[in-house]
Amino acid sequence: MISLAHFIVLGTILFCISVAGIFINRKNVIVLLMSIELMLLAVNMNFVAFSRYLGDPAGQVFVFFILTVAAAETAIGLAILVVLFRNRSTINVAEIDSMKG
Amino acid sequence: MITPKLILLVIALAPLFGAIVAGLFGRQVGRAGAHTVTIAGVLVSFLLSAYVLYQLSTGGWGVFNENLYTWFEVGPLSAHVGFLVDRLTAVMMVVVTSVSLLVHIYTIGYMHEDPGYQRFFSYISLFTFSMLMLVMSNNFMQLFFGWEAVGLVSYLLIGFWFKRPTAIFANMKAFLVNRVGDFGFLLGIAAVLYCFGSLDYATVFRNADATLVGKTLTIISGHPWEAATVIGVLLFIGAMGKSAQVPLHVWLPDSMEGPTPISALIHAATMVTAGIFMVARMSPLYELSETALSFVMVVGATTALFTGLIGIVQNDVKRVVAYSTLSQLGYMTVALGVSAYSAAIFHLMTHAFFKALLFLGAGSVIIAMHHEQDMRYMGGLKKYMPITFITGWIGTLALTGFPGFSGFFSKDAIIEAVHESHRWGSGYAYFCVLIGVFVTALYSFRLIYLTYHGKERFVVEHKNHAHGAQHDAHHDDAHDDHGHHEPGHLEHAPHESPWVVTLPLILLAIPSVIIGWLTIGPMLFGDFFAGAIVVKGEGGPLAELAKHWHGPWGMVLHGLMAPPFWLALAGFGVATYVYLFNQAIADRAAKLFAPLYRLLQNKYGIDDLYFAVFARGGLKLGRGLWRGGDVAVIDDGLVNGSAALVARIAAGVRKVQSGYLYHYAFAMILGLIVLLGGLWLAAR
Amino acid sequence: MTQQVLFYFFATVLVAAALAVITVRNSVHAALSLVLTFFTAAGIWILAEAEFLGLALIVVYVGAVMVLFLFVVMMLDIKPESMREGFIRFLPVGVIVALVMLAEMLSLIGVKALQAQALPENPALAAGSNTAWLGKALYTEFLLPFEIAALILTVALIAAVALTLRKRSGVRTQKPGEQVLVQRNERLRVVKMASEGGKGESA
Amino acid sequence: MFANWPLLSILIWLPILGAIPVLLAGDRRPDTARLLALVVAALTFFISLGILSGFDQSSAAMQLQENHVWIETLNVRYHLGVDGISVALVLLTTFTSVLVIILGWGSVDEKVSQYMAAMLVLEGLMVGVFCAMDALLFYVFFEGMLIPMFILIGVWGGARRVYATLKFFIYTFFGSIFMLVGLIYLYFKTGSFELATLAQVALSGKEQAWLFFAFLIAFAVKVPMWPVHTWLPDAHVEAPTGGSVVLAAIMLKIGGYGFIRFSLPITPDASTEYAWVVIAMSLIAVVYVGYVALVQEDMKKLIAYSSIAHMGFVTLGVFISLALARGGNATGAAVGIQGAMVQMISHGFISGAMFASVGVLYDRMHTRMIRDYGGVVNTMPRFATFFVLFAMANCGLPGTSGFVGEFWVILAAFQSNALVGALAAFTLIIGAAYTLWLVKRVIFGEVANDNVAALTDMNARETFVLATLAVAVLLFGLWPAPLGNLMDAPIAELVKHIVISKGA
Repeated sequence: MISLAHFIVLGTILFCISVAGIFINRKNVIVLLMSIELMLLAVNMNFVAFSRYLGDPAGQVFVFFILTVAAAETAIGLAILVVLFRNRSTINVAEIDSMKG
Repeated sequence: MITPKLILLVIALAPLFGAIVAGLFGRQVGRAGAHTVTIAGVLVSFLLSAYVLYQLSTGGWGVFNENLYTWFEVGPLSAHVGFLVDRLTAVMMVVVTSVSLLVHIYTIGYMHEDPGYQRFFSYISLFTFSMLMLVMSNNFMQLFFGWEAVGLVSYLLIGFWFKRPTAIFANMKAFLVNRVGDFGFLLGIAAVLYCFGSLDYATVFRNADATLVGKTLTIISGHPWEAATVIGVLLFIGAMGKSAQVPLHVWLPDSMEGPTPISALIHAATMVTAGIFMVARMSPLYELSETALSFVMVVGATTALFTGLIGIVQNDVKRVVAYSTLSQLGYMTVALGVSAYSAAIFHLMTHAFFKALLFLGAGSVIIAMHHEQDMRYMGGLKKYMPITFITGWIGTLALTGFPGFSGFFSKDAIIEAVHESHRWGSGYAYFCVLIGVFVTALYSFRLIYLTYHGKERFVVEHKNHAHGAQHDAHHDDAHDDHGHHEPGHLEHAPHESPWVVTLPLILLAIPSVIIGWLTIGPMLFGDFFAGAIVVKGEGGPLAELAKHWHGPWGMVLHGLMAPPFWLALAGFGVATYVYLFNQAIADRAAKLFAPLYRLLQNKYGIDDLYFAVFARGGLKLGRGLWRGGDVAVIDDGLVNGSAALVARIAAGVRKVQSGYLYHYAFAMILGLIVLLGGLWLAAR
Repeated sequence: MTQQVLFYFFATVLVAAALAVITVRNSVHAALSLVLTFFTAAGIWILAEAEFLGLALIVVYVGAVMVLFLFVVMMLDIKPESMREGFIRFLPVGVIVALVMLAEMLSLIGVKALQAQALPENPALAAGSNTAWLGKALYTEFLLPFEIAALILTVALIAAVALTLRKRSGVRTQKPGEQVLVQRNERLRVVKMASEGGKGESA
Repeated sequence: MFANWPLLSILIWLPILGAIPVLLAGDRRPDTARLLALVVAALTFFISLGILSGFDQSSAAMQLQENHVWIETLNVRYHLGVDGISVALVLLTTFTSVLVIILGWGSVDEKVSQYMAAMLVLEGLMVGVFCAMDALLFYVFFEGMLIPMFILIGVWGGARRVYATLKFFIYTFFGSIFMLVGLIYLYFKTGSFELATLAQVALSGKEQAWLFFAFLIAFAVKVPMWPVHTWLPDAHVEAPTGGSVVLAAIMLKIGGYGFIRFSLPITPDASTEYAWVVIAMSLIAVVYVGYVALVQEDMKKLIAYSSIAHMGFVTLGVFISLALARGGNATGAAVGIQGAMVQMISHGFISGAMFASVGVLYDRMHTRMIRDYGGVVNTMPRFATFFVLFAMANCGLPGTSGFVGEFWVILAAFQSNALVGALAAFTLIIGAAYTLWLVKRVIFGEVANDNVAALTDMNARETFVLATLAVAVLLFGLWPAPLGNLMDAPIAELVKHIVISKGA
């Protein structure tokens, strides 16, 4: 019988994987964005679990909103990426440091 | 109607009025107007002072002590401007106004072509006003006002020929040294206020014994000093500054840079005696402290002897007289030291006349020699200037204390008094005072012989071309720089000064002789100063002298046998032999005692010491404090330093913004971990 | 019992796919493994009786976002090898950080504490299906956030377009605005000509 | 008929509003700007004389009070009032401002209207500072005053004016922040900014100590006291003549006024306990700064340092009286504060006059270096007489107002501690030293160079300014009683107040 713990553990694992993801590939912005998507997924997982176990729709509604925000965020992220690529012809993070203080 | 208050007001304000008119409206009033208005003012003041002295000495008036207006009031404590006139003040007023009147008349001759004529007259009558305010004041505040006012005027007068660098250096030096004295004087006044809570003479003197006996003041915490001594010493420091006693005497010789009339008026007769008058006036306080009085005596004795010695080696006629003034002031201070206050005042009075006479005589010689002041280029003037010569002799005889002359009575009384006194240090004082007589005789007669007797050490060139023009041109700027023609060469033979110069000499010569006879009785041994001067114990040394006092004649006869007369005679003998008959001895002696001669030549090195230590030392300290303290520590260290610090910190922090995305991501995660760690710790 | 088996199956696939996302060399493969991750996540959500969200996830996320990803990845010819250089150097650090976080979170949640809790009866059934239950909540309590979410989406849309729009030179595009403003005399010129009377040259 | 008019507000806002028409006159019509400014300043001075005549000198209470609500929520009131001390300082402000504007006619020739407007606004704000009875209102005026001064030094200044004016502004601003914190703390404790309530509120020893040091820093910078004084020489050297005169004559007094209005009444116990700190700093100011003044090459810097030394006397007088008051010697305390107050007023005249005289020389020779001068007396005799008079007043010669303040402070200082008195009296020597040396090098001696020879004596305008200041210096030197009586009542009241301990 699946208990709340299952979901939460799964959520945490996903979260840690996405953190590792951000850590590991330093240079590839796209994977970075994907890791962020993964992180959001982990968060949603928790939300769904709690909403299911507390019987409160708020959790699921919130997931709904997270999805919209995530979608918007990815759109903007990729748009930036495209513009960046168009100007710098590279998306290797190491070469993009013009924002240096 | 004429009330004493009105008379005293006129006495004080007449010279002031003259000064203002001559000073501010000099051009409008013109030269003649300037000197008439000032001389009129001083004349009125002199006549009224004489009247006041007459009234006071014949008992017509009581002691006058009244406040004119409140100067400043803080709760119960209030400072007024007011007059206290008793016999002591009256004597001083007469001395001041008479000498000032004669100097005014004398100046007409001395300064007649000087461009600053009106300015000079306004200064000397302003000086007379300040001196009168000082003498007539009835509280410490006004005394200090007069004290500094005379300092200011002496500053203005010494630096009268402001084009001469030596003059403006001398006047600054005079003012600063006076200020050092005033520093002590002000602290003395503060001590008086601390002990008595009031600045008026009346209240202070009335309960002097009650308050001061046994009272102590702690200047430096831990060792309390006797209040009376503290007040006495502090006030005397002021007197040392003003009356040029040893440590603070350096300014008087330099003040000879000023025109001769002021040397006579200020640096011989009046200002320098202010210190003596002040100590005499404070006799009720001084009598309560043995240490203060012995301090006064020792300082006076040292001044009397050692400045006299310097006088012997001086070649400038005015400097010789200046050092003689220093020495005579030493005598007066010694008299004060042995509580013979009336003897000091008496000597002050007689000295005022014959020293003014000597100075004006020297001035007349300087005019004749076209501002040549060096005695080595004079000699044999007695046939050119008979009046100046005779009055010069009278003055010198009075100065050296030749029996019968006024100097003899006053100086002898002091020497006797010192002999009688058995205060600590009176032995040393007696020694100095005695040797001083010999030294005085030596340099006085040296002065007379070098100027008037012997062969003429100057040559008169009769210029053949247009005599008149050259003469006038020569005269105009003669006063400013007197060295422009070679020393010892004169355009025309020296001639006797006009009556305006010689009349004062004669008028001064008369009191130099007779004043002694007339006033020694009442002043020293009578109760002339009863009200003003208080002497503790059995009336001090003068009371002893009074025991075997039988008239001036008795004193003259007694004087003939006393050691001072013999010493004076010895001095006279040496001077006559050396400077009249055998000039070479003087040079050989100078070479023989070369180190002593050089020591005296540069005045024991005190001037240079002061200059090096205080002047240059002060500048170095100032520069050190300014460069080190202000600029380095405060400005660059703290102010600009903190600005630079902020800039450095900013540069450091800037590196965090590296521009790499993963650095920021890493920072976020690090923050997350820290947060979780914190929660984890909190949860446990 | 089957639910448990199903859950564990889905969980393992999910974790594997997630790991693949971050480790695989080629960005396209990473994107595809992310698609797989979302699919399995949707499965789990449906298992947790949140069917609407699961399906929404597939429709919205996988459908739109992942397609966008793939579109962008393929459009930008990213040189894979330069993307990997930092991989080895930072692997250990990344793993350690992940594990530390995992340990912290798990200990925070206190896994054992929640173990025993049984599955409470699902309230969604009372309101009919999960979607109905969700819809009621959405349109009553959370109406304002809902509108705001809509607003955010439009803003994101406009922003994305504005960012990437560029005027390519040489492209003759139709400008309706200007077309409307054209005046008659700009396009039409009446020319006065004599009527045909000549000697019949025009044939 | 003036009884119910808000005289104090008029006195504050007339110059400030009067500055607007002056500004409107614009740079094309400098003469109208100058004339208008003079009219406004003269009017303000006339009104302040009216206030003096109607002022009841016997009572220590605040007169001509105006009390309106200003910020409702914070309970801040627009509360004005004057007692003896404030009237004296207000009069000094209005008097000096008239002279400064007249002086400004000659020395300022570009952007004249803005100069005059800034001067008038400065005057209004300074009068505001002296009349404010509400702590926050005082603070607003205290800070507001910096702005016109910042502009004055910044625009019409010398070569390094930007550095000087920034330093001046930040220095004072840094100091006043601490005061603001103190005031806010007091607001929380009492719920109001009224000076009267702040003076009555009971404060523990530790609170008072903190508050005392907060006020000390703010006012020490303003006075300026020894460690925080380095802004003054720079500000003076770079300021235009008028700005320099106002800075020296009035702005330094606000520090001293602040001590008397804030530190003493609000934190009497802490002030007494830490009085030795201020006394030490003042004595250092007298001796240390005196020596530093001795070696200055720039005339204005020398006079700036000398005014630091003279202001050292003010703080010495105020804090010596604390020890005396607590020691039961009320007269001594009153003498101390009275001396400090008179010293402030007289220093206003003297240093104002000294800076004006240097300004006269600067207008002709455009240099402030002493070595460029020498023998000025030969070409400018009238100026030389005034300069020597003011120099004498600067070294505290009796008969001039410079002596009165120093005399009473030294006497009071001696009563509490003889050594302090001695150190304070040291100024007699060092003060005379640097002043006379300046006079010797600049005024006396041969004509140094040809541009000194080309100097022309003062014109009517400059003579008028220096003559009025000379009369003021001599009048208060020979007869300071009216000034003393004016401030007698409030000082006695203050002495009674500081004796009672406030420690809760």
